[in-house]
Amino acid sequence: MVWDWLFTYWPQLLYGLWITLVLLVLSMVLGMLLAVPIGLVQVTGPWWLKYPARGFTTFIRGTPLLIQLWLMYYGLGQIFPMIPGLRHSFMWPVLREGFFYAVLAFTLSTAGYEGEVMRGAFLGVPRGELEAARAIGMSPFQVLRRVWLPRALRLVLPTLNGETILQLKSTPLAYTVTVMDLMGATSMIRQDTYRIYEPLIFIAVIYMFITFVITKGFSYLERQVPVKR
Amino acid sequence: MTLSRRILMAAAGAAAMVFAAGAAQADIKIGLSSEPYPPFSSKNAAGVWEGWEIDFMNALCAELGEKCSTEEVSWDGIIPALTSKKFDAIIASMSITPERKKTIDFTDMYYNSPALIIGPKDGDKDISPEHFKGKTFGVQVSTIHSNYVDKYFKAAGAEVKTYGTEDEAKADLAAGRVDYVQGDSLTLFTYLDSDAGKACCEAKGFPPDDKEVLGEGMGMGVRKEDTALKDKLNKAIHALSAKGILTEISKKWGLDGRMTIATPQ
Amino acid sequence: MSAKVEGANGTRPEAVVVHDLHKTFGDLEVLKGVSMTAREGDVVTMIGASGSGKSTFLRCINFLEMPTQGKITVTGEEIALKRAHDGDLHPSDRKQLERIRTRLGMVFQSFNLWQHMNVMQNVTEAPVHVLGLSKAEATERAEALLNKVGLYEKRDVYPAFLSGGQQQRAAIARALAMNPRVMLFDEPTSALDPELVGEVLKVIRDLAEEGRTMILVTHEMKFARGVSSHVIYLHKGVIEEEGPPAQVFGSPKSERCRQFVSNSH
Amino acid sequence: MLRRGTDLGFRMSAWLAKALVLLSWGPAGYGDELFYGALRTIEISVLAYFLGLTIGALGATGKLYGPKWLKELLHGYTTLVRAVPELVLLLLLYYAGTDVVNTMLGGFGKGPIEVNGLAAAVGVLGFVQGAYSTEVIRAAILAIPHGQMEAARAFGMGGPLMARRIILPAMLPFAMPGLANLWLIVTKDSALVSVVGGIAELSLVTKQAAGVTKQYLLLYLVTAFIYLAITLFSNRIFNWLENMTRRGQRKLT
Repeated sequence: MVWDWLFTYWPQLLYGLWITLVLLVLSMVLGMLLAVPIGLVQVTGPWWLKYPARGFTTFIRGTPLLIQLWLMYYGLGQIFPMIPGLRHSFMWPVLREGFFYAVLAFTLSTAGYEGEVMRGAFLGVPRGELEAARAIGMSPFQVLRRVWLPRALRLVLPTLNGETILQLKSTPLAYTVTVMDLMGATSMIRQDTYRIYEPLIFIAVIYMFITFVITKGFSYLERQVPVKR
Repeated sequence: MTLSRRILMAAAGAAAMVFAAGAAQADIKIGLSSEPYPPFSSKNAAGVWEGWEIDFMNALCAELGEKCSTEEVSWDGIIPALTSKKFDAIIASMSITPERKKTIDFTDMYYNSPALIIGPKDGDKDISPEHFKGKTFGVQVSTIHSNYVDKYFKAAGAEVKTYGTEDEAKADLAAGRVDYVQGDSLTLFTYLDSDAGKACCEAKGFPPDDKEVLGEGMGMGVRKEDTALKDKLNKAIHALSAKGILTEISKKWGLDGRMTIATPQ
Repeated sequence: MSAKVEGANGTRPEAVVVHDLHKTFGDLEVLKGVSMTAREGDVVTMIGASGSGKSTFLRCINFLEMPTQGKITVTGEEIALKRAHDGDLHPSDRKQLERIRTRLGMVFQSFNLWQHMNVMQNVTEAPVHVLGLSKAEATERAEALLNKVGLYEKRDVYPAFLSGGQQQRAAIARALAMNPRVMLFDEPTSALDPELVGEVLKVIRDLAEEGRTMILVTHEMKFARGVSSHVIYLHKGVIEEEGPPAQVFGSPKSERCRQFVSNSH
Repeated sequence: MLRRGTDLGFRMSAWLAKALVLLSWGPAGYGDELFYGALRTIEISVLAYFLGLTIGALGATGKLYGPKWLKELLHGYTTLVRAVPELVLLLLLYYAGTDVVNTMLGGFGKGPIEVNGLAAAVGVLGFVQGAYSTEVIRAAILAIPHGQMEAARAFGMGGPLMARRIILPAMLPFAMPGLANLWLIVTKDSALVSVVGGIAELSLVTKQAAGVTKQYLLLYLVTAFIYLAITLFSNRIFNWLENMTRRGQRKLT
């Protein structure tokens, strides 16, 4: 085992770690924001929202994330040249980066999986508590905002830890679309040094460490919520 | 209960199969890169590998009088796969470079062709390093071109994106996500001749040679300790050249005169 | 609107008037035309076997259940209804419904406290967000009410850590915090362990003695007899017997009611 | 307006014709390649799944009834697999796996074997699956009503007999949803093998075809729907299986 490459490549690894974390946080936050309406309309929405939402979650959960990522990166990449003016628009600097597609793909993936979780959570809130809210004169939006949503979010909190870790474990796929995350940095090191195992073992340990920190963070969060369940 | 027993038995069977699968043997195992690299190697719509290098491999095995089997592996893992004995020799248009020689050994050069830079149709044909400041290069990961662009253009302020395959770099050039692609001239000319290539791109120029980075042509990668195999392969390569078979293959793929091939010795 | 004004004939004003209420679930007609009038200060108790429709009747008053036919007037304001696709009558003016509901304090069989809020938050939630009271006002009101139901010490505790009796008392405080004109109790003690029933009944009795208008669905016959001003015995969706408690419990005209009352002791 | 409409219509139908040729069966199209790629995907998944189940059954037994050192070891194994990305494990084990196997075989005095791409992929995916199956099966065994085990013991059943006659059938209904989920995971994880290359499973075939034809959108879309079809079909099978195991359980109790 040779570890001297660590001295040369630590800036790239550090930057890769940063990108990995940004990918994770962005896709989890944006994904959850999408997951709430996707879960909600499946429980209470009109059919023209319910069926698309159900189709979306089925598609996301039924296909590999890698294919989704490539579909977006290369599939959309194939379409973009056909849109006149896009290449000179202000959006292009973002649209040309693999990072954008990674965030997009991971966000939609989170939205699909968590949308299903949120659907269950919305259904899991006892009917009576919603009736109590309605009976006391709350408007439908207030019922959602004050009781249904916060209550559903509390219900998913214990599973969110595992979901975040699963999402973390998906982020290395981004390196297949030129994103220099931890995995991308490692890939570069492996190419440059021809060290087969060491860089991979190194980031395996880093991922374990991040997992550890996430778990600790969530158990702290859960301790702040004294609901006995 | 019968169901559960059946599941257990199937599981045991699966485990047995996994280990049995390791028993297949061949005289020489050749490692190919799983990425399409036309006109040297790509899988056609019939699902069959074809190209200059595939014909070369078949001729070589015939010359050796041995049975060859092939194993595909992704380009960025091809050297580790060789050293971990997944196969015995690499045929994947791999340039002989001092850097790679630290890890593996090579046969003599069997073909060589210059590097080329291509870019979008509009625009000039300036390929001086200063001109690339702020521009983005797309290259296949861990290739001589990747190293070359790093050494000359990244230093001059260009951004470099690496791809698992050269195809993806070309796709991104067409999509406008990179400004230039550097690669082997033969594969890039093949691309420029295709519909997709004609629509978007043109050749910008040949970057000045640097043997240290661009290497001395393509050789078959072998493990350092396999000197006997290396000698055997070398003899066969030169014999193919002497018999004119390499020229024949080049003609078949329309590459005759555009590439250097191994000498008869 | 000015329901406090005494009626022309000197009687107390009507708080809730239900006229000819029908409710069908699929093929099953649960309510077959039930009418009821509760004047200010009345304690109307609904009794009857399970499935007689008394809970459904109560839930129709604040439209947790949509009636199939009928008319409901709360504190002199008739609720505007329109027929929906499902065949039931739905309130046509959401704002009116929400306004009316703030005047009806509902207490459920299964408490239905919001589990993600502590007791204090449960009680101040609606006054702040529905009535628009300031946080300080709502807290002050809540503290007084929690004192009254004997839960002041538990104000920071989450519902999951309370006994059933404590939860139901908190739920009563939550309803009272809206300053409702009428309290609706839907079998408030049915989900409680026998030893916890007393503490809840005591709170309800105190409210009755204060002169609160209440409509109560219960199985506690002795309690109903002691606290009611008017008792309605419901059988299979129709009123079989009604009148002052002494009459319904003491000398019912209907044989069925007599049997029900005597069996329930 | 009209001209634009017909122009668009023409372009659409031209594109559709091209797509049909591209996806046709035979040497001109990729239909057959994609089909055999899908079969390969299923083959890898089935093998890896059952390897995972075997590991899981042994792992769960070890975690529940094994000696302390074994419990620790298995705990390390499941923790590792659940924390490290599949892709990292795949690359790591793909290259290191052969070395490890051969070192082990060397220890037993056996010669080195060649681990081919399929075996390596199945081995790695099975290794990952094994960790999750261990947890699923362990949880399912723990969910068996205590009385059933006690009754078996009271009737004098020994360990292996009890495992076969009582624990397995009683556990299956609890394990079924988790095991179904694992199957769906492995079919999707098998796409990762394309990053290593070497086995013509669905994702690699698609990647290669897209590289040659430049029809990224069409090919990846088609492939996505093939995976979706596999998932939806599997769901039906598992629903049926779940009903069957439940019926079995009802008969027993």
